[in-house]
Amino acid sequence: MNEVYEFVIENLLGLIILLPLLGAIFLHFFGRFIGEPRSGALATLAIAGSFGLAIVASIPMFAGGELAHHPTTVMLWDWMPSIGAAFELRWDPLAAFMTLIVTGVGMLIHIYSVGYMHGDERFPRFFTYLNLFAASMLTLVLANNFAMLFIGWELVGLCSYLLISFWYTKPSAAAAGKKAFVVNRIGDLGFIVGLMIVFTSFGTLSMGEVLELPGEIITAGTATAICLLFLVGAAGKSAQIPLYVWLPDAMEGPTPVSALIHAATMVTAGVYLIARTAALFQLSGTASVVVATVGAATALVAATIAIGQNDIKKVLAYSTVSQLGYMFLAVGATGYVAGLFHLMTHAFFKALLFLAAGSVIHGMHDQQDMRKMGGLLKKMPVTAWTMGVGTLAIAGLFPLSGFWSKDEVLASAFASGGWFMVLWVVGIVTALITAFYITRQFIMVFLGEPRWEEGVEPHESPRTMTLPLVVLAVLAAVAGFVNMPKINPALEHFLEPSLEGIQMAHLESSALIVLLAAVSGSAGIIGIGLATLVYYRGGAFRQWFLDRTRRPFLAWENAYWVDQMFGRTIVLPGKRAAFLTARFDDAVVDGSVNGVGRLTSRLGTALRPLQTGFVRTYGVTLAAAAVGLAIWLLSRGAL
Amino acid sequence: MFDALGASTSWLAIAPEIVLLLAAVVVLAYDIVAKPDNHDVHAAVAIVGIGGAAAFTWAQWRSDLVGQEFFLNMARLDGLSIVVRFLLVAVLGLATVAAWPLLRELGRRGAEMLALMFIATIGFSFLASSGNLVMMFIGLEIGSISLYVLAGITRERRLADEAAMKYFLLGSFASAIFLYGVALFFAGTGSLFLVALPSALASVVFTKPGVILVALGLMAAGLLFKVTAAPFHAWAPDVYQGAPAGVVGFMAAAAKIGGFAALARIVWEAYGPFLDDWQAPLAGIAAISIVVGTLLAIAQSDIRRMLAYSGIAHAGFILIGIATGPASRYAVSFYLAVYTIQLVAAFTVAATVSGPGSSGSAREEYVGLARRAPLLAATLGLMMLAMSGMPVTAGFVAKFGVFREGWIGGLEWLVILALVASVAAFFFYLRVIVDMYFREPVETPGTPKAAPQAPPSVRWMLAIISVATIVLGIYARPLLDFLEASL
Amino acid sequence: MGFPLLAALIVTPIVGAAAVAIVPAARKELHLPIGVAVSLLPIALAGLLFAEFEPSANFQFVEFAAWYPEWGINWHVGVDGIAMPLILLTTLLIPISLAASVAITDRIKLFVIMVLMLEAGLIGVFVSLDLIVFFVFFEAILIPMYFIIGIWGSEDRIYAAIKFFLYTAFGSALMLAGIIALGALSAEQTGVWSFDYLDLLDLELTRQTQGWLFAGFAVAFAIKVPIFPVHTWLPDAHVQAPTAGSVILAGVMLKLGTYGFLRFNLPLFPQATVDAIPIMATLAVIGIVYGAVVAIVQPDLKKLVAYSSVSHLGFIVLGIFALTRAGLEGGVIQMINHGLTTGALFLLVGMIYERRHTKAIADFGGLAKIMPIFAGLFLFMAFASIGLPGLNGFVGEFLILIGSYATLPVYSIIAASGVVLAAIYLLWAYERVFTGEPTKEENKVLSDLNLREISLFVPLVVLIILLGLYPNILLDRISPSTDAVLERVAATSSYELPALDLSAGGE
Amino acid sequence: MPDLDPSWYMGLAAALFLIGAVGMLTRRNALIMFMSVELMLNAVNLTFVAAGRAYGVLDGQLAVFFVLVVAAAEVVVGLAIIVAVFHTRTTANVDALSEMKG
Amino acid sequence: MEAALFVIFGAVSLAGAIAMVTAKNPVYAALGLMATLFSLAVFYIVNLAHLVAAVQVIVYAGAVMTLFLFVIMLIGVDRAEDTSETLRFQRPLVFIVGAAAVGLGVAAVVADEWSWTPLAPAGAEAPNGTMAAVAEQLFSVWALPFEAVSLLLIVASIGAIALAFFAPVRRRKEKSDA
Repeated sequence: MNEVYEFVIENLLGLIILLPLLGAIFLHFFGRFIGEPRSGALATLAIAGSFGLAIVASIPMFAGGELAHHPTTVMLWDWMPSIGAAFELRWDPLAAFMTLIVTGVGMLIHIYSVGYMHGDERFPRFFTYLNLFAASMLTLVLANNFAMLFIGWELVGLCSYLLISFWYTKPSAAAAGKKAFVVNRIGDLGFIVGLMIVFTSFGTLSMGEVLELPGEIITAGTATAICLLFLVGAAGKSAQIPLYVWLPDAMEGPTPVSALIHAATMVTAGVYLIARTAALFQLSGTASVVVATVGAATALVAATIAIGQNDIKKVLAYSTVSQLGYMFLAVGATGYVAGLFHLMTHAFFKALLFLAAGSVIHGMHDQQDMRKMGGLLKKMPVTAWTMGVGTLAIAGLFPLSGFWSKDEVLASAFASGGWFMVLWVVGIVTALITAFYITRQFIMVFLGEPRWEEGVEPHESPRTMTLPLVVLAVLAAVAGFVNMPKINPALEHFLEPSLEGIQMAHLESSALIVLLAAVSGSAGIIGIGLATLVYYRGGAFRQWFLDRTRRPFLAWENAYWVDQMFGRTIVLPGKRAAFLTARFDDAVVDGSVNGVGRLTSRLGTALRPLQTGFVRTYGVTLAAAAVGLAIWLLSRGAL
Repeated sequence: MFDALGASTSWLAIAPEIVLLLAAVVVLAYDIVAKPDNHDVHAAVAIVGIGGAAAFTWAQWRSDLVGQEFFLNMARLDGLSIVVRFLLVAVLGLATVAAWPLLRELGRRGAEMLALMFIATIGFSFLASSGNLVMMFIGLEIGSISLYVLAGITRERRLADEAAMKYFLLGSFASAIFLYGVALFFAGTGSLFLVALPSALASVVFTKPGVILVALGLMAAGLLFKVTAAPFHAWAPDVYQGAPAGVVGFMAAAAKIGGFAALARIVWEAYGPFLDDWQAPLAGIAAISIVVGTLLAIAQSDIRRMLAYSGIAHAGFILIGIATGPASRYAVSFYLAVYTIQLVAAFTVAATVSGPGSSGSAREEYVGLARRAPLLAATLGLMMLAMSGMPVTAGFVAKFGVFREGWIGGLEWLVILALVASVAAFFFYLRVIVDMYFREPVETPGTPKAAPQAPPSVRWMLAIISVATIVLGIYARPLLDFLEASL
Repeated sequence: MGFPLLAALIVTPIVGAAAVAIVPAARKELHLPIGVAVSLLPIALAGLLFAEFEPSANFQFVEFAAWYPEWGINWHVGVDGIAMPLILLTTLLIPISLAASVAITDRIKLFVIMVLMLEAGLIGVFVSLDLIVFFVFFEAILIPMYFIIGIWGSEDRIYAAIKFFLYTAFGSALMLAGIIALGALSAEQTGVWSFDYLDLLDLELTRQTQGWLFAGFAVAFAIKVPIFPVHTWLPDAHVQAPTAGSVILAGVMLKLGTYGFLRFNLPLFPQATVDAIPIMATLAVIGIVYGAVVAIVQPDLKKLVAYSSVSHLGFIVLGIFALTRAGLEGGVIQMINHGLTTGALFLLVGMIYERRHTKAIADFGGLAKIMPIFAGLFLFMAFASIGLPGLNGFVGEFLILIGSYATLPVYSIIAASGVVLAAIYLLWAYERVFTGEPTKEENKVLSDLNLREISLFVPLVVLIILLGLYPNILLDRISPSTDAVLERVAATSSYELPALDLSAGGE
Repeated sequence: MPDLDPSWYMGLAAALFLIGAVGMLTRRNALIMFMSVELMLNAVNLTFVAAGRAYGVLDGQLAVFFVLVVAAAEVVVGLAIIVAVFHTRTTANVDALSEMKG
Repeated sequence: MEAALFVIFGAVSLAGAIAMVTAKNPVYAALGLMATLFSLAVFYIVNLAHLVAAVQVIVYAGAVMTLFLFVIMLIGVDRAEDTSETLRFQRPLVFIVGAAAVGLGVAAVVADEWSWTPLAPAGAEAPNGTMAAVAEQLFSVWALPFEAVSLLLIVASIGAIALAFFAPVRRRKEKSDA
């Protein structure tokens, strides 16, 4: 049996990427001809194939044998030999872990999209992009070379761009897509500079070589520089402060896109990158602190903003930003397993929440404003119940998946001590807020009196959409059990080979573990309760609460005016500077060139009067020249 | 009557001149006696005369007399004289073709024009090939006086008269200055032969060569006037503009050939030992010519004036070679050959577009010429590119040659100046192409511009010059070989 | 000496031009097809060149014939890994730009002849191993381009044509002075004049002499590239030129500058090159950022692409003067990449201009709905230009950035910001032109690309992806030559190779 | 032997040449300008003769002989041009001949 | 003796020259020139150039000056004219150039660059320019120039005919000629 696995790993690994890629290529050229349901089915089939292959290839990883402990690398072909860039794949538990999430969640979202995108005139094109995205994301996680990883890194950005502005006739969608790409590029700038240093220090971009024993090659300072630059890249992709601004706007895209790209997979690439390069981050305590701090800050800020949002998807978007902050907090606090664990559970419950929200939007005829919803529980029971599971999971209610992973994140922060204790407090507060805003959302959507606009007839979504909801709900509920501290640290064991030699934050005391779990768990319960009091119960407390929080609410509703601030301090001056530069180019740079030309021409014109037309003037010049010549000669020869 | 000269007599040494003279006289006599209505006989005589002159020049080149002096050094049969004679005869031949429409327009006066062209050629040939300063002066005057008359041959035109008068007054003034230089040379050396100076240097130690150098200055001034070097140039734009279009190309070309050949002979041969003294002044004049010619050409709106100023700049380019010394004789003669023939072609186009007897060729006449007369436009465009020194035309090889010599000769600054000026020169050369190709004529209603018609002979001539310009640009070997074998 | 392949490459287009010239002017419909057909022959020859090319630093397909031997000028041509890809690019872009010129009806015959002459000249530049031969081609190509811009350009074509010509001619004048000086130095040191590249490599030049000569050559090439601040002819020429002119100009002619640096400045004046690094790198980086910033606010699509060229060419210059293996390789391959993508972008702008007779961004909007194929191609090319990994643009940029960090860390970091700016100006332009609902009535009736137009892009798209994923097909052939240049610079100047390249060079 | 140093004649000739040149440049009557040129040629002739005597050669006199012929020919053509100009403009004032300039 | 002649006729020639340059009436100018020409003939004789002196009187002072006077009468400029300068800067410029020329001569003399006598062959016999002596030279050494100047006469006659003899030809094209 092992031979089969080996064969798959060594020969068919590329196929995992290739299948969706071929799907994308085929659909790009022929999607129009095979029509709506079939193109969706084909795309789903392609990613299902990848999923299947990934499962087969993962079996030895679960088994934890020789194959798991020695990452298999597959050299496909040389790319840029002089900088050690090549197409090489790497299969180890971490890669398997990511691949499974990407293909698994991706497959579910493909299925969901068949229903969601029903009737869209560019239905096949949508699946082209989805498949392309899957291929790109798989390239990212399977790469054993930073250059190849960067291909995936950028291509997922491209797909994000294409999918956000899928409905390009909407100017806001087009603008959002561009914004996402540009902000991501700013992050990539950091990543590229990081890679420059990596190559200059290591002489290669191959991960295997770089991550082998980096401590022997580079100093801590260099490591800090590389890690901080990687952080910039990761912050761009994973929407961390200050580069998170693109993610809320990205909600302009179709909801499955938000679920797949902007919740479950792409945005976690930053976390993956940091986990993957843990060997480097380990060399730099500073970088880890910065990562964790950025993560914690992002978590808190985004969570508060989420409270103030009325758009069903914006809430989830800020929630995603916030949860990604958690993951950063975890990996910053060297809780890599915790971070990845949360990455997984978040993929499940956030995808679930997004898809459910999509289902709501679908049923409400593209209504996204929660103030115009309410009382949908009856009309869309499956959606409501599944979303309920997601809500409780993200709120961290025991024993749903969110509880376990969030607890681990906080535990690793706590375990790191020092400054991380502060971050731990922030994390707890954020947990409370998270529970609050997500409960608020559930109540506004499903409970209370219907506030629908006229003519809206909410209805439950079709089977293709609800099926993934159910599956994800189950996963969101039970995924936490794969990594219960002390009891069943399966994930930790699974990932262990990939994180060999990495010092990780760890709590030894069982009592402490339980205590911390209780603290974080109760924070979630308090948040839920508070939200229920305010939004479900209503009455005097609601009024009291809302009066007290009016001003912060304004700030939250407007996302602390960060977009406006960026607009005023960067975009607008930037534009103005560009205009000025263009004018400078025209007036000064070009002007001086034209000036030289004009001057020459003017000089010619200025000399014309010397040619007076009078023969006697000519005679004088002739005589003067002759005398001058004679004087010159005489002076050279004699005087 | 040449008995007294003994072995120094060689009819071959002056055979081309004799043939040309005979042709001129025959044309005149026939015209007076037969009073013909057409010019067929003129053409036949011209062909025979030019062909004979060319044939005799060739015979000179092939003969074993090369390098010798005849008529007691009054006529020399060295490489320079043969090359110049070839060039003059070629220019005369091409210019005669070009001048034929003018000749028809002039009617009976055409015979005089033809004879004057022939005699002018003889004069410049003497100027270039004599070892005696008085003989050179005579040659200079034969050529110049013929040109004065040619400038005013369309004497009913005010501008032609103006041109002739200006040319004449300034020309004789310059001749007088040249002659005074000759006199001072005589006063300084006691001889009128060029070789006197080097031989005097060999026998007597010149401690105070002042008078000799002043003589050089005055003689050079007279010749620089002929070749339109600034600041001796002032006559050229007015004369080129005013003189009849059909013959102005010849006037410009012949004077430049003769003038440069004589200048080269004087400074290299007689004043060779004084190179340190005259190099800087000549280089200075070259620089002034290049700058003045280029700048003023930019400001012109008349093509012929533009060509005049560009000719001033070209004189500067050639002077780079002259100033370098005799080593640059191939480069200089190549440049001279290429440039003067281009000049003839360019003026031929001007004569066709503006009319053979016209004075002035405004740029506006050339707008959209590429549509009306593609061949003329292509020829003029090519000549502009060649004059600008564009590679793949003979102009580039020519320029490269003198620049190279200048660089070797230590005139790096001058070469760089010339290179920069050639860039500025692109501006006015290219403007002609702009007019002909890029701009569309503003049609005044009712009077569409007629397409200028050139007779087949002229078209062939232009085609041959164009092809030669490109062929020499790609492979100048034959001409260079000829020059190297001759000089 | 076997079949003179390089001479054949140069002569074929000229013969083709003659063939077109023979066709009577009245048969207007024949000229362009014949021109396209003729221009396919050089592709075949270039294919042969590619197939027979051996990946080594030596010059291959060398032809030598006496021309003006006593002046040291000879017909000496040959290609190495630097020139070969550029020849391929040239032969590829010419038929494409010809085939894209169906809109030209006025004097089409002259047009075809000019384009074919241009092709001959461009190939000539890349194969010349004699400096005078090089100069002849370098200068001669100005003429056809001058005509192409001047006759078939848009409103301000005359201004643009003259500016283009004078600007470039100014540079080449100084270069000619440098060339003559080199010949004279050769005469001084060896006793014979020689303009032969290989001979001149053996000259012993003092640091000061190198400096002067470097400056002379550099001005010529800098204008051609163009490097800030001598770039302003480029937007004018591009905007005014007809599509074919823009494509060839951006696709090939700009590369003459960077090619010149690589071929002449570095090997001939190594010490001066090293001394000039701060200046050149500074100008390159300024060009990268400045070109991109100015591109952002251009109201005209063509001008935008033109300024993007300034930015992209800055990368190439930076890569060259980084003096590392990756930098030089990246520079060369980026020349090809830029030729493909920017050429394609100009083609696209030309196609929309033919339909709508405007290039102003403000005149468009929502075109993606009306012309989806066009929009898709534009986006593809835009991303190739932005440097999306997987497409060709990335390979060059990445090599350059990574390669230049070792020697020019600060410069390369600033240059990297060009990556962001490129995304801004191209995607913003895309947003304004293609997204949203089409509002203008004139735009609603536009037709999408037809099969002929699409087919022009097929080779470009294929190459863009191929070079993006498997650049080795060229890099294998480029790197021996660039390594040789690098080693020469290191061996003959005070420059010390970064440790990285020392070890890598030994592979 | 003459008892006067030839340089006296030279000096006189130079003066005459200069006067001729000044006349050329200051008078605007074409005829007088023309006479000035003749004066200049004659000054040259005097130089030739004086220098020839100083060296004891006849060449100077021969040169004068030729210059005389040249001057005569020049006079004929020059006067013809003056007449032709007078024909179209009825003036011998050369300052009137300034239509072409620049 | 010679010095006296030089002073007298030198003064005459200068006076004639200056008269020519300054005379308001062209006829007086011609007469002034004639005086100079005669004075020069005297110098020629003093310098042993007998034949030249004769030719000077016959050809120059006689034929050429007659021609001048004829044209003066022909075109009717035989009256006083305005000699004030109309061109700006012309006279100052002429003065400067003239001064420079004088300066050149003075400088040459002062620097002892104006002396050629040391170069004369020792004991050179002063040549006597009789007709025979000149003729011998003319038809031997100077034979070719002698033939060549005949061309000048042809040119002169053609020129005179071309410019002043024929009736104007009818213009084919009325081009902008004014």
